[in-house]
Amino acid sequence: MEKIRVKGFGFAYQGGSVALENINLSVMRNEILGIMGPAQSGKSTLLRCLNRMVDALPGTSRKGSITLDGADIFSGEIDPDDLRRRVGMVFDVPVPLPRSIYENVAYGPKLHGVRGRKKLDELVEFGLRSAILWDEVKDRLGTSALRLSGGQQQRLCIARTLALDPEVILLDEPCSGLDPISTLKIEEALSELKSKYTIIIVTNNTKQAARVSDKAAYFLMGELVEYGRTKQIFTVPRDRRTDDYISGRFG
Amino acid sequence: MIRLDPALSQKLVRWVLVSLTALTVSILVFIITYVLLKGLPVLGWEFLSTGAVDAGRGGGIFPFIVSTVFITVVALAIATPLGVGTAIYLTEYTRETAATRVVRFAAECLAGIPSIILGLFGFITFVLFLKLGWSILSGGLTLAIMVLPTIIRTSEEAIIAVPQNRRDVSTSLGGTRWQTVTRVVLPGALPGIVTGIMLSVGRCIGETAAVIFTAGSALGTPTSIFASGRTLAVHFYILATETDAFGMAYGTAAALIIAILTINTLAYWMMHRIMRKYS
Amino acid sequence: MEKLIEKGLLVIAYSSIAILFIITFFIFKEGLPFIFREGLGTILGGVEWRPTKGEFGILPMVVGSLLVTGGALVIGVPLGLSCAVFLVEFSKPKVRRILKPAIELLAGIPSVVYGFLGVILLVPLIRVHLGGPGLSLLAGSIILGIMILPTIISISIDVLEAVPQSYREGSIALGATTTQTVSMVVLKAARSGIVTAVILGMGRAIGETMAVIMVTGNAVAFPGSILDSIRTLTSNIGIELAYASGDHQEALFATGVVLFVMIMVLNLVASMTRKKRIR
Amino acid sequence: MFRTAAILVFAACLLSAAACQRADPNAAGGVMTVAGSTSIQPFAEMLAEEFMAGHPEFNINIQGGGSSAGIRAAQNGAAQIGMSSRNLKEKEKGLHETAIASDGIAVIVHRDNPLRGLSRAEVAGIFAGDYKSWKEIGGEGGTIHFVAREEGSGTRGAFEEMVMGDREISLRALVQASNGAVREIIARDPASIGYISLGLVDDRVRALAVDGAEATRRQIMDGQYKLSRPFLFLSREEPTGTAKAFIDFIMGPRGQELLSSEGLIPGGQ
Repeated sequence: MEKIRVKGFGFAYQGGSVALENINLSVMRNEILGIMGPAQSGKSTLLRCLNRMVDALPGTSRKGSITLDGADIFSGEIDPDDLRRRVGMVFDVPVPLPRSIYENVAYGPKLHGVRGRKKLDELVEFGLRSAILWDEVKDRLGTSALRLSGGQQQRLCIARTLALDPEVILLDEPCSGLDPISTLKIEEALSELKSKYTIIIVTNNTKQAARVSDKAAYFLMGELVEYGRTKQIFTVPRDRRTDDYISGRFG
Repeated sequence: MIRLDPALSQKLVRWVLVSLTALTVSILVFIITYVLLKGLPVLGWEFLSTGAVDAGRGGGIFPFIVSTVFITVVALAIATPLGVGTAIYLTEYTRETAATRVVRFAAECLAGIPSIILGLFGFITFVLFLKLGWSILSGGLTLAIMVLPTIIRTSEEAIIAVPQNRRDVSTSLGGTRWQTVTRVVLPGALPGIVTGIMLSVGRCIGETAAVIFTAGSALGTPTSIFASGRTLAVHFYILATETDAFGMAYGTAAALIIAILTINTLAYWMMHRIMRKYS
Repeated sequence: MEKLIEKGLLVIAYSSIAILFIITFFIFKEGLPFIFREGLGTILGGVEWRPTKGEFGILPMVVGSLLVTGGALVIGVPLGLSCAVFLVEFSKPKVRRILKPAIELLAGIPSVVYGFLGVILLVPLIRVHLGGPGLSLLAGSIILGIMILPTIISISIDVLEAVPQSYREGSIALGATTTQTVSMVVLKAARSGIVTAVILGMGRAIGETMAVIMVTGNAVAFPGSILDSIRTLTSNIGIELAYASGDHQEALFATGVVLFVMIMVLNLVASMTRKKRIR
Repeated sequence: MFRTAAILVFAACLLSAAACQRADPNAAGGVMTVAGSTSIQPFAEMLAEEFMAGHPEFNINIQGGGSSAGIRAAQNGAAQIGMSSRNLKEKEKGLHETAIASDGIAVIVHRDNPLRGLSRAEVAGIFAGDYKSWKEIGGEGGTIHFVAREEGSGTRGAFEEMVMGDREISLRALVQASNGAVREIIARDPASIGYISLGLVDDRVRALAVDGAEATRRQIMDGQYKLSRPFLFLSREEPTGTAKAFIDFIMGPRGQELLSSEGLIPGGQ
């Protein structure tokens, strides 16, 4: 079943610099889409369009449409704050808020009016367990999140997103600053999460895309060069530029 | 013209700079130590806790401490929400446009207006036009205008220093702009904002020209914000110019200086800590 | 709700413009009709100030303000700049780390305290050793010169620190001494910033009231020497506002208008030099 | 445009709301304001201090502002009692007046100045700037530093009326904004001369004899020393309540004794 459909989508920043041009792709429910591409290829821009984080920027323009469960996310009937609850996001560098571990995970639910210690406790535990962090931190939920290691912080960020029980999770190069073991733990978490959520992960690590994603897309300079099943892209890419990139000849 | 040997001129310049610096620093150190040495012996519990006798030539400064605290509280109760609100609007709710530049320029101009002009304004507007009379309220309103630019500027700097990605996190979790401001931005900016407020407290305590024409110089302890009150600085000015009660004057000056230096030192200490945290 | 908050913040932000506007409005409303009635020429060009007898010349006060501010700069700028140059270019960083905040703290000492020490210590010194009444242009210049030191030093230090280290290294690599580097490279690069520091110091000096009232003697005449008494625009308001009524009060507001315009021009220049520097 | 207007209206509302909440000073138990002449102010403060010590149920608030402001405050009711240290002009008449005391104006010099007296014309000459040096009027020392009160002050007004006549005080005069400030300058500068309330003269300055009459209360009461003026308490109507109690106290034996001990001439005489 189709969760997200991007149709003829284009996006330009202030001053008319085009970041995305005529993008067409769709993501099924419980599927992981891996988006690859070099810096400035527009992959992060697409991610930030999917939950309307670009709203805050001045002077942007866009074409085409993005639908979530068939509803245009840019139309008036969708409230951006509600959209962001449904479409969670994890950033490239872990950004724990300067609060306790507990408060970090409970932050989202509290924003949306969840009250009551018991309910919050449940959500925090659920988030941390889903992000495979619970066992490491369950005895020190009250300590500052800033004391966690980089990998733990990133999983905390995932837990924070999950505590809102979103439908889609966007991850923007979530492992870019992490060591291999932490990366592995996050990938492990992702494959478990797939059963419940739709996931889009931006990565410039082609191997990671190959490992975790069901579908893959390759972006270059705002253009969607190739899009298809991960297996197909990594074995028989149709475009030579994709081939160059995944075989490391890019540049 | 004689050409000096570079090594010699280096020595000469260094010597001149050292002596000028020494002069500058010793002038400033002298001012504080002189006032404290003369004033501290007067500054006892008795002096702090009793009212003035014989128009200030005897007794203590208790009513003036009360007036000073009242006026400062009124000033900041008005200036803090206005100043922090303005800073939030300028940093979080708009982008740099002609309108925000006008607001900033207005704040800058406001900062440059001499306090006597503010006194003149407060006198004609609050005391006469609004018929508030010489009162704690008139004085507090005038001082609020005086410290508003300081609070706007320090709050703006503190808010800007909060890392952008924290705002992104809050937004990405579905937080509205106001939720993001209250739960992420303001807690992060709080030490900076408090620093600005403390510096403003220092200015309120030390101000004379803006207060003397708006709050008056009544000797008693003010009982409401509509009563006139004499602040420490005004009391000191009157003692210093109109009497020979130098002991009382030095005592009052010492109280003023100790209060202001303590508050400002705390403010700078906090600012230093914030700067270290972010750099 | 969110919209409401945004509107509220907008109102708050624009109220700071409104305050500036209201201040300007009230001061001009009281002062301008009088200026039109008497003629700008007779006020600005007149040398007789007898407001209870219908003579409203403020030229001596304009001159007094300019002279005492000039005097303050003559004393404050060399001292302050030397101090800043020494601390940034010649001293150990540790010395600077202690002295800079200490000097900035002194900006918080109330102006009445400076004025009092001027009256008690400086004025008798001038009277006994140099002659005249002691209450003089010289006393005013010295006290104001000291008062603007913290402003000038602190901004100059910031400006000098902002000069890229590579400039200094480049100069020293060519065999220049520290002195030559400072005078030919660093000060040149920091020039517009130092101008800003001086203008801000000037703003503080021209706007100061209480300390000036205490030490300058307040005679409304052109001084024949630096030992003669002067009156500034600010003192004129400060001394006479309490008693003035009718035309006299309006004349004081006219004085305020003149002072206000002078300060605004100064602000404009300061903000222009600052912008130029950023560019 | 609309936006600016809305903001101004908002600001105005805030301010007027604040104004409306102002306590009514005429209400029972409220604060009574006495405002006006700064020459009378220190004495009024002292009297109020003493009065309230005996009657803690009253609350009196003394303000300066000058004689003219005091007269206006009494006329428009901004103060229950206005204080004036000069006689009312024709167009100011119509207020209820109580002369609580009269005050001499003393021409003072430094304690060490050997000069003992001057004629009124000489004093006028000094303040008009005719004499440069003390020697020119039979004194000792160099340049004369003469200190006047500022324009608008009651003391200056009285001095101009009684001493200067139609001459003008020179613009070269040093100017101070209170009698106390003038005294402090004279007390420190041996070459200076000024004029203040007789009541504020202390042993650091010397009051000169004018036209041969010593500046003492005796001489004023006898009509020999001519430089004197009344201290008036003014009210719109016959004083009642707190105002009446305060004035009664001042005019009673204790009040008059206090004024007398401060160097003033009691109002009853």
